Formats: sequence, structure tokens, C-alpha cells
Amino acid sequence: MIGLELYLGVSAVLFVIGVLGVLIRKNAIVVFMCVELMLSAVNISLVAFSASMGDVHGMILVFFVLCVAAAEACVGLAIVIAIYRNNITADISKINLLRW
Amino acid sequence: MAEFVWLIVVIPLIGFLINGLLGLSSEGYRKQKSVIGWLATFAVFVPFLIAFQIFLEMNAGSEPVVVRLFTWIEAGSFTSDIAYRVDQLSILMALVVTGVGTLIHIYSMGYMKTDEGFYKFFAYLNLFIFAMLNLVMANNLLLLFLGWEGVGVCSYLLIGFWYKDMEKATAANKAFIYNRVGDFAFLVAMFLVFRTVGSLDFDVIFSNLHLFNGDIAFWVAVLMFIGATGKSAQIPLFVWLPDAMAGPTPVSALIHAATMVTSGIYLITRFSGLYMTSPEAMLLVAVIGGLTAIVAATIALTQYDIKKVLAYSTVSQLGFMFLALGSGGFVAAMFHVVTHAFFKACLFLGSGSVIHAMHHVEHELEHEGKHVHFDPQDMRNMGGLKEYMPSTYKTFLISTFAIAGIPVFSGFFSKDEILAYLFNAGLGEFGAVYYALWGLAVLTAFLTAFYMFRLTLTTFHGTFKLPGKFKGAENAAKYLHESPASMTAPLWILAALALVGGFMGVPEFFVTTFTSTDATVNWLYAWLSGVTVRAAIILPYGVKWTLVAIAIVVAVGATILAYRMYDNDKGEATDAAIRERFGSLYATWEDKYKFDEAYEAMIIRPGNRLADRVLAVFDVKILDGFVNAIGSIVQFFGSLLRFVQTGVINTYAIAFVVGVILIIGLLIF
Amino acid sequence: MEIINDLLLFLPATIVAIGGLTVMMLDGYKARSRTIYTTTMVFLGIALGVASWDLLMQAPELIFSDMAGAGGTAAFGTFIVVFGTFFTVILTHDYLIGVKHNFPQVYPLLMFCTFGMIVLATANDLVTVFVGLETMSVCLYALAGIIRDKRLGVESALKYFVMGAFSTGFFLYGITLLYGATGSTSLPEIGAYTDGGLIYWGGVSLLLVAFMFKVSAVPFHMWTPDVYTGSPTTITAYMSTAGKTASFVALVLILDRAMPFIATELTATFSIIALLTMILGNAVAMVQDNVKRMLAYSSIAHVGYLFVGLAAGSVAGYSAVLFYLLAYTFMNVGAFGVVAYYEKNHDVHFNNVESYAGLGYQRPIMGVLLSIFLFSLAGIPISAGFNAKYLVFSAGIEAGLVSLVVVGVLASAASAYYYLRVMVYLYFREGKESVSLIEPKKVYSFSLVFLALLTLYFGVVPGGVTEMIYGYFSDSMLTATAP
Amino acid sequence: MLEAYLPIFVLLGIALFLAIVLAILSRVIGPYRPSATKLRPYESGMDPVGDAKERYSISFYMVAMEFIVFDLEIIFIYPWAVRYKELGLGTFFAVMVFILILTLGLIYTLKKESKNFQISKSTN
Repeated sequence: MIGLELYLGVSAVLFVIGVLGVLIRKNAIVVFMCVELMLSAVNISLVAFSASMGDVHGMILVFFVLCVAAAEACVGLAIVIAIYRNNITADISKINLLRW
Repeated sequence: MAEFVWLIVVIPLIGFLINGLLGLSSEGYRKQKSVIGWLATFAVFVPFLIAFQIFLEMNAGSEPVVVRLFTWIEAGSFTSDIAYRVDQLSILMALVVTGVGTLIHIYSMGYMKTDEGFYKFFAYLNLFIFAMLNLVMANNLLLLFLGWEGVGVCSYLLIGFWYKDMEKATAANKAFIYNRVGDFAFLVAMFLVFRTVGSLDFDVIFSNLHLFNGDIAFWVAVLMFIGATGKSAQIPLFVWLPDAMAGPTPVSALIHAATMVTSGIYLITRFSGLYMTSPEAMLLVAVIGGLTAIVAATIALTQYDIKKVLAYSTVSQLGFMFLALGSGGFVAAMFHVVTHAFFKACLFLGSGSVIHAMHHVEHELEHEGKHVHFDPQDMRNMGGLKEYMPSTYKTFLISTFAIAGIPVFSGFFSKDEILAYLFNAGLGEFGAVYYALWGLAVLTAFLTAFYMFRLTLTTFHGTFKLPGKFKGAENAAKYLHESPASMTAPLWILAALALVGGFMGVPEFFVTTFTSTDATVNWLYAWLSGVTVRAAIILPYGVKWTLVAIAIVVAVGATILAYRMYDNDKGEATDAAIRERFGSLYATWEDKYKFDEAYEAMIIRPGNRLADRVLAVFDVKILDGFVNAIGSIVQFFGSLLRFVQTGVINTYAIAFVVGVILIIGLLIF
Repeated sequence: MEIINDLLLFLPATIVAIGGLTVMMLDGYKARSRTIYTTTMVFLGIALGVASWDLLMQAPELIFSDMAGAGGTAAFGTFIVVFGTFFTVILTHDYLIGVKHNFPQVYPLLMFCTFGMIVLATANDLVTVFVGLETMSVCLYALAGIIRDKRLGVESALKYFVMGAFSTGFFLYGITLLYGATGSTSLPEIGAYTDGGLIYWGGVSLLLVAFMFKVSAVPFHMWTPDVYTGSPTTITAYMSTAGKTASFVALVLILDRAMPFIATELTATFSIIALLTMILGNAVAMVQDNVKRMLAYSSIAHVGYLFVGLAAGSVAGYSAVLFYLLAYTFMNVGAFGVVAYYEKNHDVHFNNVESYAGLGYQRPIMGVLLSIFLFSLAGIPISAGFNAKYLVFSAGIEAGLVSLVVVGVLASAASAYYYLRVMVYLYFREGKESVSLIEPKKVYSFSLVFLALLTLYFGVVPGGVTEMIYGYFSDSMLTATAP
Repeated sequence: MLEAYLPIFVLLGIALFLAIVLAILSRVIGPYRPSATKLRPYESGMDPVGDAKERYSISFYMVAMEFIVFDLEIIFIYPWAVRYKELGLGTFFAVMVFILILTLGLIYTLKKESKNFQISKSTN
């Protein structure tokens, strides 16, 4: 039997990797993938908690998370396409017209 | 009648709305200048009549009447009403505000006759009266603060009335910003009062004064005083008032001499009970007042702009009032507020009349085809005006006698009482300081009489100097003429009041010494005794009479000295001689003690320089000279923070994660 | 049936949702833009009417198996959101025609976004909070970049999207940890849990972080100036009023229901955030030459004042926050409305403050309106802004946060500088070239006048509303005056 | 409570350390040769080039979005379908409303982007 701690640990590791990805990567699509990784990491925790407590609310929340992730994916892809068409780059470090 | 007190406040507001809205919307209405003017005047005169009626129905022993209109803010335990308070103090202030206000409205009809923004001017004036009445009639601190901010906004609008003139717009901003510094202190004082008493209503505060233990009383008193230094132009926040003379002269007379600037004195008098519990705060008030009085008086000595002299004289007289407050003479301060309103308004309006005439001369010369450009406010261009403007001269002279403290004129009584209180305070705690302040005050009184006669004599006596000074102005004298009746009538009324106004507060010992029975000739003292606390005068008769004698000698001496030095066109020669004699001291006075420069050097410029240097890196254009004391410091840090805002998402995410660590750190550990 | 009853109590949201779908289908079948706009206004008008009715009549109640609330704070939040949207749509229609980008997609997006905001403001369960927050955010990402060929707009959409999704990750982690610690997602049940522990506090902090991001508190504010500057001006007004209101109402609900017993422990954190936000927001606003960006930083500064109310951790503080949101909605929609009007008459660089020179006399009514809104934002008395600030600060004083309030008052005194600066340009500077402003549409100026009147009205008599808001917290677990 | 979760935080620490080290290592050791191809949104997809003011040729990811729409439907409908008898009429209507909304969305996309679908058909 794998303990709750291990699930939470894996989830935490994935989450931190996702956060670091957002901090470091420059390609908008990759940054976006890292955000999705964060959401998935949280899902692992949610399911683990839910299973260990025998309560379904956590699992239901996972559905909503997936749903939201998908919606964000749609909007996100559209925005990335638009930014690429406007700037001919998806490198977020070069997209800095707005500052100060 | 007291229940109709709300009408006093509301009628000026209605006047403002009618003139403002009709003027904004209808081109035709703007041309109906007499309609606009009289409407605005009646919007102040009717409240005066109501206030007078209420005044007649009251006596010295009347209980305060509070008229609650509706609840303004209500949240849980905190409520604040729109409520007006009718008591001896508020009705006195209301009478001064509406009375002097009415006269100045009448005067303005003549003075502003040819101005494009006629309707706007009168709408603003009405709005100012409305705000000022809220200030003096309010029954709680929040409503008082509303009026306090309101008069600030109106003064901002009126100083910058001729907005096309950049200098005037800057002066308006300066006034507003220096006032905000004071307002901030006032607001904090208000919060402290609320925290201590749990209410902002005057009734509740005054009946719970015992809750203010030592430290809180001191801090509330000091913070309120800082608020007062902003509004009433005391050191260190006084620099805005002389610049505020950029506004039209009636505005200077109404706002910057008679009413708004005295609101600080009103506030402290209102809270006299609180101040009496904190001798340290009283001492601070007195010291600041004394320093301001002498500093402003010496600056006034060196000025040539007729309005600037009056402005510094106002600052100096306000200092006198704070001296009175600081030594426990709250009634004496109010007395001086009232008499000062009479003679200073008269002086300002008289100077306005002179400037009006000088402008007319310039205009007519222009008409003749001679382009002579001179400063119509510079008294070195004047002289000998008494023959051309007899009414203006006579009223100006009466008011000068009053401000100089020549016996029987109103200023004599009020100034004498202030000196008596100062000397009296010397017997109590911090006695030595008060004696020193008394000496300073006597010196200031001497200077006051001196520079005021310097002004009057240079302007009205001798010969008209303009023809000799400017080419093409040889026949300028024939265009000099007296101002219209709408301008001279208010002058005469104010001069009459300046002449007899002092008799409302004849010191009792004038009578008791001779009759050796109790007498109540000091009407003002009796009238205000119920609403203010005041220190008791414990000086023996001999000392009192000696003080009176000193005051008379000083005033008369200064007058005679000034007459000998400045009559018969000796003005400029004398000034040169004085400059010679006092050397660098005189230069300091002339530079206004370099207050403006100090603010500039210590706060504004370093801020600018640093901001410039930082911003130059990014080639960002810095604000165009429009900077102020608080602004620049904060601006500097602001521009530093721009480094962080790089525009790159990764940076933002890093800041986010730093924030997360901060929050987790704060909450878990 | 219970669900029918619930839907009736949830009527504003239901109407907005049906309206959104209708407008979307109209767009799909290529209806004229005018028709779409009119339909939107009809639905929003009805929703606003129902929301006002709820605001005045509806007693607090829980609906949808305790997932959401009706009446009380929920009705209040719904009202502000729908009110803000109603005026945003009027302004947006005119603005988008003015800048020649009248996309009909804006209207369904605005409606869906509003639906999300209502769900957020009425939530009683973390799942509902999550769904509402995300519905709102996803629509806002799209709205920020609605003008697809404007580089600034798309850039701001990208920044908003990446940062928003990033914060969603933290938000979810927070919910998960709270769920793990307390075993529930319902706000009152979480509130009943008092054991603490590392997981619990981790959850609380991450949850608060996400909300601080959404309301743009320092240091989570970085996206705000960029997004507010780049988005279409009226959409910025919408984000900063309706969006912020919904988030703040949800935050107040969470603090009141889910964390009443740790309010005192949160005070220090909120105080620090409030301090940072007030100082940074005001300081940076001062150096801005772009009016829109200045208003963005000023909106950050206002969040700082609001956090003073949250830091108070008392009923007085929370109700002051709600009143502040109402006042802020009036004056900020108004201010952005006038800015949008000036902007659509010119190119984008027009938002520079120098190009405002002398405009006050061009269309006097617009100049006067902007002055009223700016005065109110600066917190000068007889404006709603002053009362709002006053209530927040007095709540802070009552809770003993004297030094924080002193900084707040000082900061708001300093803020007069940059608001005043705009007015100096409007009135005291001569315009360089002769710009001529076209006359605003009747409905446009009428809406702005109405907002200005409300701003002044709540400056003179806020009494009734403040008392009503206070009543919402009558059964709060908080003590009336905390520590 | 605290001790029970200690391993997690130890693990979290290790994860953080490892993640940072790996990220830095990959930066230091790994070759970074950015090329135009790598920086494009899709390394192996349709190349979205053209003027921004043109209509988007979005057929590539349109399909992906349509897929997601139905994907979501399944997620919520599957549990309901398994237990729909127990869940009763109210839930039935709720799910029907859910499907209706999705269908409206589908109709909208079809109406709006029908042209793109045709193009994608012809190009595929």
C-alpha cells in the first residue's frame, strides 16, 4: 500500500517543476505547458486526499479542474497564435512593449 | 428661529447652483452680470439676516441648539449626522463670514465688472461661503472637515481663477498642496479623537474631555494645530499665502484675510477645553505664533508689492492670534479675528481699489497709443493718491490706525488684550518663554504700525510718481479717479466697523479701576464665556495699565517714526537707508528668510535631480517642473520601482513566487 | 421543485447566462451589431432590475445544496457586478465603434464573464469559487486581447493569461491543501475547523495568494499596469470594477465564513500587504505620464486601502470594504469612461497626460465629469470616495492599526498630486494644436452624468447603504470590533 | 499533525533542490541553440504566417478545440450515465441543459468558422 505522503510528494515535486518552468522557460507554449503541469500536479493531490478520506468532493473538483484546464487551453492557444502573428515570435522575453 | 439655521448654509449653495448651472448652460445668462451679481450677493445677505435674527434671539446664557438634518454616515457603532450647531461662537463666526462676505460680494460687482468669467467667479464665491459656513456651524468634526476641505478647494479654484497665467495656476497648486499637508494631520487628529471618545459629535467630545489623558490630549492638540498651521498660514506652512495673492483682490480680502485663514483659530478655540489640559501644546502654539508674527512682520517691511505687504501683515496678525491662543486668551483671539476681519478686509479692498485705478491708467494710456508697462501693484509707482481717491484714502487710513493699534480704534483693544494675556501667561508654567514671547509681540506690534504706515504714506502721500518714472506716462495723473460707489460703499462700512468694532471688547478694568465695582462692559467676553474656556487674568491693575501704556507708546511711536521717515516721498531713500543700516539682516528679510528656497533645496530639488538621473537611463521625460514637496520624494522611489517592471513575464512570475514565499513565511512561521 | 426555487433566487445570473447564449447565437447567425447590442442591453437591464430587487428585498439564504448564497452579501456583490457590466456595455459599444473595431463577440464574452463574476460573488463553497473565478478569468483573457491586430492588446492578453493561469495553479493547490486538512470544501465547514497545522496554513496562504493576485495586491500586482494599459479602455474599466468587486466580495466571504477564528492571525499579513500596496501603487502612479497607466497604478493603491479594511478583521472593516467597492465602481467606471471618450477621438498616444491640455474647455461637461470622478478617487469630501476611505480607515483605527492608517492617510493625501495633475492639464494648460472633440452620444454622456450623481449622492448620504451592509454581517462569527 | 507530514516537506525540499539543480544543469551543460523553427508555436505543425489583419486560418487548432468540447461532455456525462436511474429526473434535466449549452457552442463554432473547416478538409 502506497501511503498518502508519497502521492502528495509526487504532486509537490511536479508542482515545483511546473513553477520553475514558468520562471525559466521563454517559449510561450512551453510556459503554458508548465502551467498545465501545475494543474495536473494538484489533481494528483486532490485525488489522493479524496481517496484517503473516502470523500468524493475532491474527485468532483478534479473534473472541474480538467474542464477549466481545457478551457484555458483553448483561449491560451488562441492568444499565442495572435501574439505570434503580431510579433513573429513566441519568445516571451521579447514581448515587452508594455513595461514600467 | 434657531431651527432655521440650515437655511443659512443652504442658501449660498442654491446661489452657487443657480449661477453655476445657468452660467454653464446659457450664453445669454452669462451676459446678465447685474442679475448674477445681485443674486450671489443676496445668497449671502439673506443668510446674514437670518443669522442676525438668531443672534438677536440669543443671549450670553443661551444653551447650544443643535439642528440635525439627516444621518450622513452610519456604520455599526459609528454615526455622523449633517447637523448644525447654534451657539455663541458659531453664530459670531457666521455673522462675520456672511457680513464681510456680503460687502465683498457688492465690491466684487464693481471690481470684476469686465471679467469674462464673471458668473464663475460669483458661483465660486457662493460655494466658498457655503463651505465656510459648514466649517463654522458644524456640530461634528467630520462635517467640519468637509467644510475645511471645501474652503481649500474653493480657494484653489479662486486663486487660479485667471488660469491662463501660469504663475497663478502654480500658486493655486502650491496653496492646495500645502493645505493638504495640514489636512492630513487634522484627519489623524480626528481619528484619535474618535478612538478616544467613540464619537465625533461636539457634545459628546466636550462632555468626555476627561477621557483625553495627558499624551493623547497633547497629540490631538498638536495634530490639530498642524492642521491649523496649514490653513492659517503659520510657520512652516505659511509660504503659500503670499503667493495666493495672485488671485483677484476680493478673494484675497475674503478668503485670505477675513475668513478662511482664521478657521485654524476657530478650530482651536472650539477645542479650548482640550488645549487647556495640555500646557506643552499651548506653549508650542504660542511659540509658533510668536515666530510667525515677527518673521512675517520683518518680511512685510521690505516688500513693495502693495498686496504682498498686506499678505505678510495677515500672516503676522494670524501669528498674533495664535499667540493669544497659546497663552490661554481664546476670547482675545476671537476678538482679534473679528476686528482683523474688519480692518484687513477694508485694507485689501482699498488696495484693490488702488490697483483698479492703476490698471485703468495703464489701460487709458494704451488707448492713447502709449505703451507703458508698469506693475500696477508696486507702491513705488504710486504716491499722492489721496487727492485722486479720497474715499479710498480715508478708509485705508482708518484701517491702518486700527491695525497699528492706535487707541480707540478696534485693533488697539484686541491687540492690547493679547499682550495682556501673554504677560499673564508669564506668571504660569514656562513663564520665561512667555515673557520672551511678550517681548517679541511688542516688537512685532511696533513693526506692524511701522510698515503699515510705510505702505499708507508711500501710496497715498507725497506726489504721484508714475509720470516721472516712465516715459510716456507724463499725463497719467489725469486718468486717476476714484472707484465706483459699489466699491467705496463697502469700504466705508468696513472702515466704520474698524473704527468702532473694538468697543465690543473693552477690557473690564478700564471701568472697574475707576468705579471699583464689578462691571460687564466686555460684551464679547460675556458672550463667549459659555463656549470657551480661558485662563484667568491675575495681573494687578497697575501692571495692566502699564501694559496699555506700553502698547500705546509703541504704536504711537512707530507711527510718528514712520511719518517722519516716509512722508513727502522720502520712502525709497528711507528704505535704502534702512537697508544700509541692517545689511545682511535686511537681505534675509527681503529674501523671505529663504523659506521657499529651503523647501526647494531640501525637498524638491534633490528629489528631482535623483529622479532625473534615474529616468535619464530610460530616456523617460520627467514631469515639466510641476513638482511639489511630497511628490518628488515619492516620485523618486516610484521611478526606482520601475526597474522591476521589466515587461517580461518571467520577472513577473518571479515576483509572484517571492510574494508566495513572503505570505507563507508570514502565516506559517 | 427545489431547483426551480433555487434558480429563481439565482435569477440575475440565470438571466445573464441565457442572455449570453442568446447573444452568442445571434452573433453566430450574423445578426446586425446593433441588434446584438440592443439584446445585450435588454437582458442586462432585466438582470439589473432583478438584482436591485434582490438587493433591497431578499433575505440571506443558501441555495443549490449550500453551494451558493442569495440575498445579503451575495445580492450586494451581484448588484455591483451587474451594475458595472451594464454601464461597461454602454461605454464599450460606443468605444469600439469609435476605434473602428466593433466585434460582436465582445457582448457574449462580457455576459459570460459577468455570469462568472456573479457565481464568484455568491459562492459558499470553494468549488463554486473556483468555477466562478475561472469563468471570469478565461473570459477576461479573451476580452483583454479582443482587438486582435493591436500588438499592445494581444501582449496584455498574453501576460494576463500566463500570470492568471499561473495563479490558478496556486489557487488550486491552496484549495487542495485546505480540503486535505479540513475534509471539506464548504466555507462554513472549513470555518468550523480550528486545529491548524502545516497543511491547513499552507492552504490558507496559497488561497490568499491567489486572491491577492486577482485583486492585484503588491507583490502580485505586476500584471495589472500592463494589462490595464493594453486592454481596450472600457474593458479595463470593467476589469478594475466588476472584476475586482467580485474577487473582493468572494475574499470577504471566505474570510468571514471560512476563517473567522484566524482573523487576528491574518491581521499582520494583511497589514504588510496593505502597506506595500498603498506605498507602491501611489509612488509609481506619480511618475506615470500615461493616464490609463496612472489609473492602473491608482487602482493598485485603492486595493491597498481596501486591505486596511481586511486587516482590521472586524465586521466594521469588512462592511467598509464592501462600501468601498460600491463607491469605487461608480467613480472608476466614470473616470475610464471619460478617458475612453477622449481616447476614441484620437490615436492611442492620446492617453499621454500632455495631450489632455486644454481639453476641459472643449466639451465642458466631460471635463467637469472627469474632475468629479478624480476628486472622488482622490478622496476629497462630499464624494463617495471620501466616505469609503473614511470608513475603511476608521475601521482600521478601531482595530488598533494606527500606524497603518497614518500611512494610508498620508498616501491618499499624496495621491491628490497625480489626480490633480490631470486636472491641471485639463484646465490650466493651453492645448498645443487645435483638437476638436466630437459631441458624445446622449446615452454616453447621460450614463456618465448618472455615475457622477451617484458618486456625489453617496458622498452626501451614504447612511442607508452603510447600515444595510453592516446588517449583512449580523450573524458573523467575528466580534463586532476585533482586537 | 506536524510530524506526520514532515516527510512531505523533506521530499518537497529535495524536489525543489533537484529541480533547481536540474534546471541549472540543463542550462549549463545542455546545448542551447535557438532556431527559428524551435521558437515557432508549433515545431511540427501548420505554419501560421501572414498579416495580422487577415482572418485567421485557424483550421489546425479548430479541430483540437472541437475535440476538447466533446471531451468535456464525456467527463461529466459518464458518471451520470452510469447512475442515471438513481439520480432521478432533476439531474436528467440538468444534464440535458448542460448538453444543450455545449450544443449551442458547437453550432456557434460551426456557423462562425464553417469556411475554415472546408479549407482544412481540402488541405488535409
